Amino acid sequence: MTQFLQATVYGLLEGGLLALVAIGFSLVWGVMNIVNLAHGAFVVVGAYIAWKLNETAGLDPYLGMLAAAAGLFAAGYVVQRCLINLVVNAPIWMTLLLTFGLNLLIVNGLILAFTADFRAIHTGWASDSLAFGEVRVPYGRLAGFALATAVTVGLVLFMARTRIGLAIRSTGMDRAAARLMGMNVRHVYAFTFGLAAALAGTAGAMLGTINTFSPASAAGYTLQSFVIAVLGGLGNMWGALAGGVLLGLVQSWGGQYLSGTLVNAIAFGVLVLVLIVRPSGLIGRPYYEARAEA
Amino acid sequence: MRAWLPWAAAALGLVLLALGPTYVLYDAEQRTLGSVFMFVVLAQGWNLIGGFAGYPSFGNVVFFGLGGYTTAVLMVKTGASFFVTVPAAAAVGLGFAVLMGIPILRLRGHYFAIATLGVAEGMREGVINLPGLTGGNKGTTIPAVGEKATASYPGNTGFYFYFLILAVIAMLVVWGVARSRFGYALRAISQDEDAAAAAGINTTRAKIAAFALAGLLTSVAGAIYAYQQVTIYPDRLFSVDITVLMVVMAVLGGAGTVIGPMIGAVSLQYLSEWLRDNLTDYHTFVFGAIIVAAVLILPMGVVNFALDAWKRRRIALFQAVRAYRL
Amino acid sequence: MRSALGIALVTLAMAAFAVAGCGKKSGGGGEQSSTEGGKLKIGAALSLTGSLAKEGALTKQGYQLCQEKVNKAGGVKVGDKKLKLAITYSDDKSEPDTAARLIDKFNDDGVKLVLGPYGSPSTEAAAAAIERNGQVMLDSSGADDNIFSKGYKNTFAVLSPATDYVAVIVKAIMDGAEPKPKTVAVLSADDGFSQTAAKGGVAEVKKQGLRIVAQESFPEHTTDVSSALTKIRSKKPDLVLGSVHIEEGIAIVKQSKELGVKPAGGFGETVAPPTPDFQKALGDSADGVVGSTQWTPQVKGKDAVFGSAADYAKDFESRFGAKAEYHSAEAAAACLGLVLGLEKAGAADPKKVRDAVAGLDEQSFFGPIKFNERGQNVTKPMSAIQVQNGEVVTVYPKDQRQQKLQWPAK
Amino acid sequence: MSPVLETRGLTRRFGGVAAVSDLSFSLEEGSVLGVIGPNGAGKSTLINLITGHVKPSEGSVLVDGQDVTGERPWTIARSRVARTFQVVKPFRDLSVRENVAIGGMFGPERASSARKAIAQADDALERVDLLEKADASPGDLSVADARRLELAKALSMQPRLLLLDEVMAGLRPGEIQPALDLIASLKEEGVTILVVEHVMKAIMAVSDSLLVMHEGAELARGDPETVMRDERVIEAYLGQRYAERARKDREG
Repeated sequence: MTQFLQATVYGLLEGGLLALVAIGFSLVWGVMNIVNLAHGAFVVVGAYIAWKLNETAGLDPYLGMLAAAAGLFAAGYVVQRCLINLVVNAPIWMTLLLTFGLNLLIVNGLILAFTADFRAIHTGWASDSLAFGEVRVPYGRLAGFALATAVTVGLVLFMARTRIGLAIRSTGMDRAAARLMGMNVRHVYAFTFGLAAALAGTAGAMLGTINTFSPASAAGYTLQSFVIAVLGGLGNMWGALAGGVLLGLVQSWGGQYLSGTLVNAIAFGVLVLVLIVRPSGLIGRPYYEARAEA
Repeated sequence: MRAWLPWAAAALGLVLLALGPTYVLYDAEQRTLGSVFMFVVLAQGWNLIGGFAGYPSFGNVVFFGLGGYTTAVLMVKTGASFFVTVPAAAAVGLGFAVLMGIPILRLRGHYFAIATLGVAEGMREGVINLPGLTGGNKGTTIPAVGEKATASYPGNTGFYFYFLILAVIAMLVVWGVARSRFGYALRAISQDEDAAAAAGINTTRAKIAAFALAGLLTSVAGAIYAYQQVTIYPDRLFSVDITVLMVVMAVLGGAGTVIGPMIGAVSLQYLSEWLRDNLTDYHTFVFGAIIVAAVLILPMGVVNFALDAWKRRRIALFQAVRAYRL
Repeated sequence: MRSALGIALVTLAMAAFAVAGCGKKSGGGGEQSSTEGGKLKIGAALSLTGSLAKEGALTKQGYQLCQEKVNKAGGVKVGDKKLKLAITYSDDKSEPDTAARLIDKFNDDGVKLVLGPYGSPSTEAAAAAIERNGQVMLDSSGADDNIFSKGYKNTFAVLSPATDYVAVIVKAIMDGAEPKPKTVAVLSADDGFSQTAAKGGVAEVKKQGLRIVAQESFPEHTTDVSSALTKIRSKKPDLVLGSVHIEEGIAIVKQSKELGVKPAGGFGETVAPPTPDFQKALGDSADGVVGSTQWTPQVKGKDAVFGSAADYAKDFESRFGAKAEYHSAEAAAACLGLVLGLEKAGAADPKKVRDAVAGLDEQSFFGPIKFNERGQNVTKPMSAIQVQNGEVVTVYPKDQRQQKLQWPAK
Repeated sequence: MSPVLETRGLTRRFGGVAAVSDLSFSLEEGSVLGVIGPNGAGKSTLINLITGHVKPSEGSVLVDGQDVTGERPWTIARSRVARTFQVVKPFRDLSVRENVAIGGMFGPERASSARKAIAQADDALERVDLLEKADASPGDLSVADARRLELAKALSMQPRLLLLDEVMAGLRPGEIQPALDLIASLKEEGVTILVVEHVMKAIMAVSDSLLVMHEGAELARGDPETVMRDERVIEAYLGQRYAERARKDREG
């Protein structure tokens, strides 16, 4: 029983981290119909920014997180405005190839700049944990889960309450109409992509305090984002959180009762199954109905 | 120009390629050219489903891996000769394409791309988790080299010819498809599936057939590759990188054309080889930059670009940017 | 018609390319071309990019140092000539198939003597090509038993086999611990090398009379091993053994702390603890973890090229500005093995070199070099280290010991 | 003899909204039915239901007395039911001739090879007066020519039942007459036709009977003159139509 509870708690917390990684990816897919294969690379860049600032300037990683978010917002804005906007209406393999090329550039750029060594941001307290009887709740992961929830709530409010948030939502639903209403779609798209990159950077800095990372970690984060975005429904912010938690739990429980090497197989199995059975995602209706292509 | 002239030239080229190993090519060059032929096959396989039918599969490597493992497992477990395992690998590739195609080809766009990717990654994990059969992550070794070898090994020249023959077959298949009713059905589907159905095309059957044909070609390539490698690992045989390479080759050569994927495979394979030799540390970085640039500058591929230049007397670079920018 | 023309052009172009790019095929290489102008050409296909880029770079440093030391002393004495080493490096992109292709390329160029790539998969692929071509390879990093179970005759590994990696940790702990652990949990990544190492560890554990309370595995390169840890927690093992790489190794210690897994004795892990990354990522938590390594600067033995292990460490640091570690030492030792074989053979002919290498029985900065009939260097012991107060110290075997093992670890 | 087309209680709901609800009508051989109604009345959905592109929630579709409910579009198409799409759907990367040849390859009279079908495509092209542009790319056609191509693609299926979804939308007055002539001559040949159209004059000219749809349901049905005098039609439909026209004018 303790084992089950521990696995549940840990899966839940891990799910929060997964959601944090995926939420920006889901946003970009939902609003612009772009599958950003460089998303994982953005996450890793965020981790490197926080790590480098901690290593050289002794900056607290949670402050470094802000720097990572700001840096990636700017980078994301420029990438969308100057690159992806150029082919945003093209057949999808074109944006897929473009973002894949970007991914290669970023990942190998990181290897050239920082080598392929494994890094981690050492905080001294992130591995300590609260104990409820036998069940442990590690502080670092708890902070990650709290951040994921806060980011989700914040993003939902941002989308509902701010001008630019409304602009993003309406552009996502009907681009032509949004343009007719006087919105600068290029700016809105670039802003959305920047926002997603900032969220990825935040996730990366957070992960850096909890896990080890290297440039090669990027692909894994992108794949996880696929699974979660599909589970939760595209662009559905609550869905990303729910999808992340669901995946975290399924993997954690699977790891307890099946062979430990099966966790990845479980994730992909769930992905394919959901796509076949209910492509609009498990949680409610897709946020952007028009995007449900199946 | 006389109609037979190009055919004669193609035949001459083939004869030269067939004589190559005897008179000109060193072992490693045969091996390099062999891998070029292999990628011609893989790119053409992708071309059928991604180029002609317009279903951007990001998981075609699953057929490659399945073909390779079918051959390896049969040769290891039953001691079967390679030539017996080839039809088995082909059948597995084809059968799996049909099984997987029935549910997945109902999805479109990104959903299809991601579902195929998920199947390929999931299959790799499956193979890793069946160590009794596949050797798991330790890989499996075909007993073809060394003192304890029970199977013969055809050597570099042998594999050169296997891949050459398969590449010729793949070219002929795609050439035949392109001018057949089936080819027109696929092109119609890629451009408008509803209109295709309204014109009487059984879109489900056509898509599955294209996927199955792609699966068959790709799995045979995988079978030859596995035999050539002797020891195979799930990570390599189901590597996303291989899928991406076939997509890049087909697309940058000219998806939906007969010769585009061949041009893409030949030029990109030699380009990456050249980059590796000359830019030891930077070659993957540069390769990424080349992909980004190519998508922007030559999005429709070399062949379509050349045709357009020939037919309309214009040089249309940055076509996609003109057509699709925001 | 149009496509037929295209096919024709491309086929012709390919044929022309093949002809023009490759020059005329001569009768194949041979001894002559590999010893031109007082130089002895040696090939090395290394993972200079890709997932193993880091280890590939370290391996290259070992080969470079070897070449520089040998050539400074005038070269290798082969028969009555002194030949300078000329090692050609090629990038296999961390892909086994590329490594095998590069071995064939060396063969085409008449390069029959080869130094191994990095990692078991690439080494295994290379070994198959070496065997076919009748080349000779000194393997510096491929430890997995798979490579040596096929009856290959031309591949020789200077390093201790994979089965020793966990076993040496068990030996070190049973030798120095008080009280000795009674129960063990064995965790392993699912790649071939880690599995083989775990198997060897389990055999040693049984031999020493310990009880195994749990055995778990997880995917290679994962950073989340919480499932395995949750499973073993209630079994309360005295010792947690990890057959892992660096990222799983860090995760075991980190997540054990998170989950409150506190073995009465401590942790032992392969590969990870000696690396600086391990301590940087874990801080204080790294203290007490026991690890295994192929080489330490305390290794006994001397040779004519590098001198003692301490000499090697000094030379390496002054040449590359970094502390000597075991990947580069393995590489230098592989190169040394080839040099010793050449001198003994008195000729660069691959067959003679092969036989000479097979018969080597020498001492070196790396320890003894002596191969069994499978080509493995089984007489060389591995060493065990422990992280003590942020320093990596050698604790086993006795003749290399810097500090006594601290056990229970903390 | 059974009617060429018959629907019984045909209903389709999207989410909670009924796009088509409880439609029952039948169409005798060689007759022309005009379907009108404001935007969103469910006209295109009706066609999609008949051709199998959309599956009905309830009710059934019969072609020549055979129940084809739930059959796939290509099966229905091969029983000589052809259609056009409201938004033209040419195969962009094929030439105009090849576009039309597709019907010959996969329609009821399947040509034995692609080459033969391409050779036969010119008949349909000639009927819609598009022969001189046979080698052009569909992207280069004018609006009127694109509509003609849509029509030619349908004709290449050698239909007994033809479903036309706004083939005259966007045409200039001078371009409408040839289209009407074509419909008339097809009718002569015994083709049964369902026309969805906004151009009132045109639909009054060719229709034998008229079906007025409103919010998915039948509002009125009968001969054109009577229907157009129906109070409810004038109220519900014409009011909408003026608003529609005003909107179109604004857009220029």
